Amino acid sequence: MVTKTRCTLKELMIASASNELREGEVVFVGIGLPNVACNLAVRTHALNLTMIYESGAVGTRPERLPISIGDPALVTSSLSICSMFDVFNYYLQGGRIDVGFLGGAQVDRYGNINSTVIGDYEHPKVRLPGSGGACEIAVHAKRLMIVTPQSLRAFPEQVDFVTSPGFLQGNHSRQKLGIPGAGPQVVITDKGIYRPCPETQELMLVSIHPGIGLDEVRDTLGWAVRVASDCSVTPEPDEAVLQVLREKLGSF
Amino acid sequence: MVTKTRCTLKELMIASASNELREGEVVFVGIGLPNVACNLAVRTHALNLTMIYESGAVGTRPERLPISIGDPALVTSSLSICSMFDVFNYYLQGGRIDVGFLGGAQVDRYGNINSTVIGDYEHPKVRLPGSGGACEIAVHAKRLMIVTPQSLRAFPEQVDFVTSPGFLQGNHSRQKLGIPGAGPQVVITDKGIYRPCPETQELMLVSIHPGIGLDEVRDTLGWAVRVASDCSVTPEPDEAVLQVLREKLGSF
Amino acid sequence: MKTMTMAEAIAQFVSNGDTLVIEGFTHLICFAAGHEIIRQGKKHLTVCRLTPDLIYDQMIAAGCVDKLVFSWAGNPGVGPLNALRRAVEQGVPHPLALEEYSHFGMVSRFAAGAAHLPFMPLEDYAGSDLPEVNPQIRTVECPFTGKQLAAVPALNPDVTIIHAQRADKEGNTQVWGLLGVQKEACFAAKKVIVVVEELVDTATIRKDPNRTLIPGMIVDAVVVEPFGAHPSFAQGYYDRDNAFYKDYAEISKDTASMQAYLDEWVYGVPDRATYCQKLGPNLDKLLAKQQLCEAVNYGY
Amino acid sequence: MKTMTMAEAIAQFVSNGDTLVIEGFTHLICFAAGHEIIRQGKKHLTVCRLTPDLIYDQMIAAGCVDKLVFSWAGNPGVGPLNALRRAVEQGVPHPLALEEYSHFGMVSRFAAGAAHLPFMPLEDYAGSDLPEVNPQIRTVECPFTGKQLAAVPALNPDVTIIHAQRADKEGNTQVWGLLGVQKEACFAAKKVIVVVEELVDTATIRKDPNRTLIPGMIVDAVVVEPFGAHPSFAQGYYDRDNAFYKDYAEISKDTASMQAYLDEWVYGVPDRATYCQKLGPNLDKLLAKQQLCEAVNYGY
Repeated sequence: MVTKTRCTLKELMIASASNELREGEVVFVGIGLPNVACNLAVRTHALNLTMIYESGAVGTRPERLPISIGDPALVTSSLSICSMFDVFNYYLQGGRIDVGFLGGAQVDRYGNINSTVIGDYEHPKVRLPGSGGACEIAVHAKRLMIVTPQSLRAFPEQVDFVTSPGFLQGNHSRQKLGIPGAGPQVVITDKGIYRPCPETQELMLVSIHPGIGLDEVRDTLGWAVRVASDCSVTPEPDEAVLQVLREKLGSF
Repeated sequence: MVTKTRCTLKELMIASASNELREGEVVFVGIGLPNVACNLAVRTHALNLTMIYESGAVGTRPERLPISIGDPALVTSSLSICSMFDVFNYYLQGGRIDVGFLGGAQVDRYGNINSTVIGDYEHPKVRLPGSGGACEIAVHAKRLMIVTPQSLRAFPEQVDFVTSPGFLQGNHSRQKLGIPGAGPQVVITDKGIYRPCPETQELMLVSIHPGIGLDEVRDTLGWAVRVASDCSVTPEPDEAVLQVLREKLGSF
Repeated sequence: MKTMTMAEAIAQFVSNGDTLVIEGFTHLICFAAGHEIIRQGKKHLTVCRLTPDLIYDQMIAAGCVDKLVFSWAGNPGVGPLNALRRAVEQGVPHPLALEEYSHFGMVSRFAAGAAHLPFMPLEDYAGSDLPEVNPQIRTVECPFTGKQLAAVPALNPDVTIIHAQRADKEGNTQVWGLLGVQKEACFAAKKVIVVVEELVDTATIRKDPNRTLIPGMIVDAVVVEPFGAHPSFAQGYYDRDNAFYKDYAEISKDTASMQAYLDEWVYGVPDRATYCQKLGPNLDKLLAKQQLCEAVNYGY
Repeated sequence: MKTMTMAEAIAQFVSNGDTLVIEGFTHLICFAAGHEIIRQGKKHLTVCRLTPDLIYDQMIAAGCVDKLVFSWAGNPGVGPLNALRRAVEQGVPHPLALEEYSHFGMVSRFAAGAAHLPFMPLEDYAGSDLPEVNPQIRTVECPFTGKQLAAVPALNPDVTIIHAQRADKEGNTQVWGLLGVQKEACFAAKKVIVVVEELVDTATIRKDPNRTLIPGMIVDAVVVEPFGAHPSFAQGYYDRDNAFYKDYAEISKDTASMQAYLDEWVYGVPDRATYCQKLGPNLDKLLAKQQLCEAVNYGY
């Protein structure tokens, strides 16, 4: 099954992530694809999205796509610049963030994220950058979005190390621990889109990208994924959205 | 014994308090006579005194004597304005304050201060303003100075309520509680000057103001005060100091 | 757009029985909001503030307040708050419950509230009698050193009202000069009303984002009320009316004189604009001289 | 007067075995200080920072560092820190101990250190494996609600070094743009070195006291070092050298290429001024455009 699409899979990931953001929400923006998705959303359907970067830029409208999380272009267009003490204490822990946005080297069946090590912690096969703000974003954001390319290595049944809690072992184990945020509500990969099952919190395939076959989805996931009964094909972005993405934010 | 003095007792209190401040120190300035004493010190012998007001003015050099602890004249000449969160956490609790400066409705034999109630707490004879920053200044300033007019009512053997800890019951009881600051090192009244006995921490008369008799001191103190063997007469301020006080800071 | 009149903001966001904060440490105390609360006859409020001063005293005299949470209650440099004393000592106009901390304790309570922590540790109160009369001052053991520290509970008001120099219509609020504990008091609150001297374009805010103390995203109402802090002051706008603070000892000396003041200056005026007209030239004398800071470069 | 050269400041205030912090979150990272530490051959340092980046990577490659305390170690948007990985995975040039938190944990550690509290509570780490590999992440029970919270210990470095836009000769330091965790890292430290783009009169500082992030009273040395943050940036002075960050993947790819870089750009220059001359026109391209904020009135 190969379908001719108007956009690349990366563009589809970005546009799908952007679509998840609702007008007026407060989003904690991570670098990479989340950064692009948020900057697309404020230029298309969510003009009043409040973007917060962990560097302390609040309500920013950068004229260029920020290259790093602490780009000077974030500053000159912000409504407020605050210290990182304030970002983590008053915005994030304070319960002011609607949406957190993370990637990660590994994401598992229950949406737990690993950005610390591949292999054993003391003798890692690969030493990754570590949590940064990911652990607390996963704990506190009212809902969490995960955007990351899919592969067997990146989507094991269980992550080697839980840097940032998803639904832990599922079956409301996250909720039982009293973690404030609702956890990952959507996982967007280059194959499809996943959402947690309301009962077990296991990630279920709810949308498959045009041109991707179910075998390809299954071959790049470390567990036997459930497919939602209403699983559909991911809609491609409108021409207008694509145009904004390509002209204002770059090639992906 | 009546001696003709060049200055009023209030001026003598102010000048004596000013003398206790050393060049280069960091002083947490309270309103009232401490405010005048600090503003005199920076205009005479302690040009590099860092004055901090609990309102957040750091290193200020007000051109007029501040009328309140949050006078706008404090702002326009400050090296830094910080939040009260910073004042209490990073400056005071952070151990950055050399000298704290307090008054109080009652001061007792061991330098404990009451600014909360006269009489019983639940059914007070007089309801006073309360601690403000006094309790934590008494806890954290490396050394504490107390400046307050002396009377039997104001200097009981034991305060009705300990708002701000001095030496508690003496005999190193303060030190045993692990309170960081060294406690009141000097008490300046309109009768004389007191310092704690190194063994018992009871306040001892170390200096008596010109024109004040020992009977007057004893009649206005709630306990039988010890007089230091080297108790002297408080020196009057130099003419130059008096001139600065009167011309720049007002009549007292 | 969150702009509205003071009457609308108080009617919409302040309810009988609320826990209310009007913060401001000497600087930027919103008397205009307190007067409107009195005019609207709000009742059974728990009012919290480090330094309840003249405006809380008036609210107590007017019968709005059931409980006061504070750390220093007085008319700074002048004397006691007379209505507060009448309420505490004689139960006039009705009894007033007190819950008291020190400044550091109150700051820590707001900081805990802002950070959504249930408590904040602090090194304080050792040897003081305050914990004996306030069971909300407790201790906590450090899990690293075993050291006993004081602990105070979070304070999360229903409404916080602050006064500021300027904001845009979404409530992005800039303040300079003394900052007090306003940021923490706003982040701790369920609802925030910002009262400003001037409404400015969002572009002005974005030109100097380091001056923004309160982000619009936590603000519910913006009230434009010039001289809304009088007799308190607004750096760059007007000085403190120190004469009024002194006169207040006489104004508040008994219930009759207090009532006369409220009748003339609060109930007798419909809003702050009328209050200002009534003050007339007395207000002009307080106007700030110009003392501009230098601009800094935000370019890259 | 606390002004001195970078060589003097590092020689006087940084000792072998120290716990050292060079803070800066993307903005205002003091590469000049890190290079001087390498030149002076400091050893056995414990270096702490939220985001150890290229300068800590170079210090690790040069053998200055025994232990790293951090929350995110990488070359942002580019890839891993290669010298760090060689040290951790292969023990080259020697083994490196790691102690890791999340950003919030590190921020809280600095805040506790600044406030002279032994610990700070935070709501974090529930469900995460981080506490299992770091015994310094513990729990504390709220004395009001019984709730279990995470707790991290205070971090009090021997020395903190920050870069800033400007200071006076006593170290009163003003910063605008991104502020990171510099204030807390400075107040937490026993000694503070401030490195600035420009030395200004104290009168300039007093004109806008709300911009002062670090008061001179906690500063031990002021080093005037234009472009001292390159390839990081200084808002209002120069942009980030993003090309260098990308090139660094290649520069640091093996010990030989890394050594060649250090030989040429660190050991091969006596100071930052020579480094800047050597960069020449590449530096000019980064110069900031002018985008001034508006002045505000501080008068009364």
